Amino acid sequence: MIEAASDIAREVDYAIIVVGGICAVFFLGIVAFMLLCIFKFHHTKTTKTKQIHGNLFLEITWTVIPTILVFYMFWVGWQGFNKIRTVPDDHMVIEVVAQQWLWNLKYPEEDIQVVNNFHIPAGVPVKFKLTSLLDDVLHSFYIPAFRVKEDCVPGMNTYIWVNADMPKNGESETYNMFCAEFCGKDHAQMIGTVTVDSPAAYEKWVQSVKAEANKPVDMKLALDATSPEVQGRDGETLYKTYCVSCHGSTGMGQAETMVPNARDFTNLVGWKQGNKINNIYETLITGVPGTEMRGFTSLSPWDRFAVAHKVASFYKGSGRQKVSEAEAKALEEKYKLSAPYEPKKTLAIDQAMDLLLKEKK
Amino acid sequence: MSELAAAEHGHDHYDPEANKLGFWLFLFTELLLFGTMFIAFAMYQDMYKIEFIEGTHHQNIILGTVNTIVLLTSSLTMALAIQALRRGLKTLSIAYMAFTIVCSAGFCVIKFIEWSAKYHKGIFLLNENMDTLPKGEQVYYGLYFTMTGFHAFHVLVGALLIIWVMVAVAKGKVHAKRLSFIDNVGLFWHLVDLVWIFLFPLFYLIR
Amino acid sequence: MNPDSKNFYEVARGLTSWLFTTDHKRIGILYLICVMTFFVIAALLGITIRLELFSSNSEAGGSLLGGGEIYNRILTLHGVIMIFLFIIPAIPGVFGNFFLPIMIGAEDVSFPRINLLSWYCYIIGAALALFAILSGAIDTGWTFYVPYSAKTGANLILPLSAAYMLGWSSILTGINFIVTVHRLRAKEMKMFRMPLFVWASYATGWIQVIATPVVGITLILLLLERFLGIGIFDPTKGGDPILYQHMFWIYSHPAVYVMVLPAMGVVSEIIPTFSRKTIFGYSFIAWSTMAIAAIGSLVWAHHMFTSGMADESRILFSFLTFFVAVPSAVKIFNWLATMYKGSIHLEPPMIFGLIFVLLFSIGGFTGLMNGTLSIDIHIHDTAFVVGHFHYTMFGGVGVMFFGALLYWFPKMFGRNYNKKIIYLCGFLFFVGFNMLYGTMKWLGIQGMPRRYADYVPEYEFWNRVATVGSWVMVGGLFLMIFHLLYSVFKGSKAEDNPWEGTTLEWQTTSPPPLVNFNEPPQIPEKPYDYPEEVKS
Amino acid sequence: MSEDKSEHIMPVIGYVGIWLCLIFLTGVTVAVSFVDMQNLTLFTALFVATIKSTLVLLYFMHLRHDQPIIFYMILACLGSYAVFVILTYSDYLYR
Repeated sequence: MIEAASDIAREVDYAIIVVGGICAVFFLGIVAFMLLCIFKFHHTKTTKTKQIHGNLFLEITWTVIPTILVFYMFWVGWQGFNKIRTVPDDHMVIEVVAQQWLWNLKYPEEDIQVVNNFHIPAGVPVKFKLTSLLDDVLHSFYIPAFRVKEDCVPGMNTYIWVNADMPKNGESETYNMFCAEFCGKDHAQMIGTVTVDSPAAYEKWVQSVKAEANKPVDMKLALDATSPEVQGRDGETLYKTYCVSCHGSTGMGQAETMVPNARDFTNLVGWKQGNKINNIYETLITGVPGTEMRGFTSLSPWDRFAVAHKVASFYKGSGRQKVSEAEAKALEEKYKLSAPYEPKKTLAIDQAMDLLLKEKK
Repeated sequence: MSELAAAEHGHDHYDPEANKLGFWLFLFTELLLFGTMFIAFAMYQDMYKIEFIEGTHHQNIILGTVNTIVLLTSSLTMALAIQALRRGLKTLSIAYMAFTIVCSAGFCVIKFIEWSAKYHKGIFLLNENMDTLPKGEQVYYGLYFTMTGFHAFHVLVGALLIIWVMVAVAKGKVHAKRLSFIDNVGLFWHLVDLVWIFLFPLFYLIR
Repeated sequence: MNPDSKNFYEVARGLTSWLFTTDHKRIGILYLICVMTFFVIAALLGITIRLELFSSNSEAGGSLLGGGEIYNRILTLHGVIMIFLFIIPAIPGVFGNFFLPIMIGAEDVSFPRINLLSWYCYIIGAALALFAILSGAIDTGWTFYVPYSAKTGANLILPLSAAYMLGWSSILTGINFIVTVHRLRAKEMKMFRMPLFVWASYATGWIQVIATPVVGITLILLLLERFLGIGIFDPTKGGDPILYQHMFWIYSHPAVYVMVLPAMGVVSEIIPTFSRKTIFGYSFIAWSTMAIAAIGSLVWAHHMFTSGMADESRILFSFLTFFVAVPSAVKIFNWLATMYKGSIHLEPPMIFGLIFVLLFSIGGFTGLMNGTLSIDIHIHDTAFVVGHFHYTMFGGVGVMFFGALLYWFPKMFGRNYNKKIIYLCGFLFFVGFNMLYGTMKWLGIQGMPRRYADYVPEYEFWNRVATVGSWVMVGGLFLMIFHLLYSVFKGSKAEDNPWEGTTLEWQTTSPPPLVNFNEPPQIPEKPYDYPEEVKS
Repeated sequence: MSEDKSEHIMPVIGYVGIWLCLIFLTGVTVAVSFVDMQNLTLFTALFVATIKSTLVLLYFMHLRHDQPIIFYMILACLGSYAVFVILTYSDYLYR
């Protein structure tokens, strides 16, 4: 059995052992009786038969006993289920918005957003509020180590919760997280990791994510693909997380990945929202209305620039126009890129969803 | 039994009870086909009570009522056509059926008027105007067009079947001793009526 | 036996005599040819899936199909073909058609021409499905869940209309069976003298009639959603994706009983025959058949325990689900009791009957684990469910399809097969099957999600075991299919009653004449009437 | 097999009577719909529709004079349908 990393996981394992145990006993009984009959009453041993048409007492017995046992199994499952569905009051919340094919995780209390790989503190009940983008498809949030799973349904809110054990090494421990509901081409790649941290390690992680996400942007450096600030962000990996499933590893889009209408980055013709770095930057926020291209709001500004440069790098010619001063200024002002960090109010999950959709329209 | 010369069609003997039983089983599938759509209607009605009432207010209740009466009348004449044939009155039976077909045509015309009125108001499938309506109302109209569309399709099929029976009666293939065909078409027509009996209040009267 | 009586193959020859036949036996044979063909196709697709999963993509050359796109299409085709073109029509279409009328002493079904029509519906559905394969196939999984199925770029109209036509084929067969049982029983054949296979087919007929239209209209609504945007399943317009799941499973859960009940019926024939002993608790088995049909229609939402459905509803459906286990358990106990104090002949059909009892019990027991709410939250949508499903559907229905074929083979074709080869095939099948699907269950408990084209490296070892198992299993099956095909033409001539069966089909010649019986059959007081002293 | 029983033939006046009942009930249900009854609206509409459909089933579709088996079959069919509705509703009621 895989590692059980919470009380609920152990509860589920217990149920598996109880139900599986009862079943195993019955199954062995069936096999034993069958073998007994085969050997004892084989036609080479006996040609005398006893024509028994039935026995009411036996019939009732073996109707009633299984009935009682399945009631018991139901009860075991129900008890476990109640624990799985009852969230303790003093929980923290993580909002999960699934989309093809990645997980956006938002920590309203900490005011941070991450994608796919996330951390939770040990010993604190964490409630995951789940949904998919309104015009996306079904996904299912599944962490085997905690034995919990629930579908992310567009237009609906569902939840699960976990209370993770303290990591064995006292610091942090990482488990797999999967999408369990079939969601299309990269269903099998829609996986992430959950890292259970000790409180200190968790605090450290939150601070590092915050620092990353809120680093003020210097437009000059951001627009220069060769600047160390852009180079330092791993554009290659970010591209793999966000873009590769539709646009392909060579940026050829439709030609490479069978996703209809996916943009080919290797030529400059026909970009609906412009092909300059600032245009790409904005498209990464807003998506392209009427297409499968979505906005990726959980990217930090610097990371977004790194992705934009990576996308631009697929075109090898020299036809791409430079971003003018005025355009750079406009972008900076529109998204307040150079402003220092201020904690912002967080949106409720359904508001955020509606906003995301509105942005798309 | 051992007469082999009787080729395969030799098995085919007339068994009205079997025909009736078989046709009823077929009607069950029709009932459940509409029934499933009624399940969808019921669940969405529960989710979007206000929007559904709003949708109802846009229906033309007079046309709906007239249509109900037309369909009920056609049901009556169909039943009378069968009763007439059972008594051996062939011409009367055909006349009743002709009237039934007129009624079904009337029903379709009225339905068409209703749909085109909606179409001109911009309430129709694939119409961009639909996207501006509240969520529940879009579902209401989606269900309205689907369910009444399916029902109208059944009316058309029923009318064609009645024409077929009329021809068979005229040719003498269906007569007082061999009623299965007309009986079953009658059952089908009443089923179409039955479905409308529920469609009408759900789409027009829950205000 | 009347020497100049021709069997039903000989009364007419030529392609048209088959394509326009209304003889239930010939229609049964037509079905047999079709379902076998599609079984082989779908089994090959299944092998392809296993090959892709032989190694994790993180290794060099790990991906055979180049990622999810093609894998998903193959996975969907495997499901659609196996479900709609093989398992659902297999036993009712082939053996129900062939033997139901004979077993109740009738000349044919009530509506022979509609019976032929049902085969044509099947053929049209099959043609549409094949056409869908050629036009690129769909990638939604056989459940066609919205909103993905309403959004995917693949061409959905062909497979959906295929499923719709196959639904009609199934309904027409069901109607025919119900009416035939009610109207065409021979005079002394009372309801409670009918062989249990007839009972099973009757119950199946009811599920087909009541449940199939639900999925029919659901698929039509899905098509309308795609092409006319009616919004019933579209969340952006206020639709509810979970309603689709309800409507889909209202049919598709009872559909597993459409598949499994006839298989249970066949086991109820085979076990008494090869134990030379009357069935234990005839009426309990008959009633449990009807009970499964009835209760089986109430439990569909156990496919949706993690779908976001209301918690109360999950508890209710879990509770109801456990009740299906009881009549199934009653059947298994009755079969075992039938073997007790018999005189058991381990002929190939009996071996397959026992394999059924073993594999189906495992399937049923793991079904209990799926039904247990807390466990299901963990194992839902994992390889465990795939394993469970294949234990019941393949280990149950598939095995019994072949069991029925072995049992009635001499009657249908008038030929014998080589028993030793079949024993070997049975052994290979059993070993490979458990290696494949038993391993899948283990993987599921470890948390490997289903429908994954790739997996994290932890799961590699057991996936390899499963893939090797698939080779062993399919090797055994294909050997059997080829041998049976060979035996149809080259096997030695069969006797009229090689197994000393007591049901009516064994009273006629092998193969039967066109009108099924040359002399009126003797209807026994009890369907499985054996003397206390039997031949060795 | 074909035992053609001499079936009951209902007189024309009977059919017309049923038809009048149906028209009357249609009038009633339309009239009632203008009265504001809150939650009862749906219930009355369905109640009247049920009466109407029962009349159609029993008389136009001859259930009253047919073999009882068809009647039981319809009950089985409607029963399973009712179960489908109730169990599906159990989800929507609590969600």
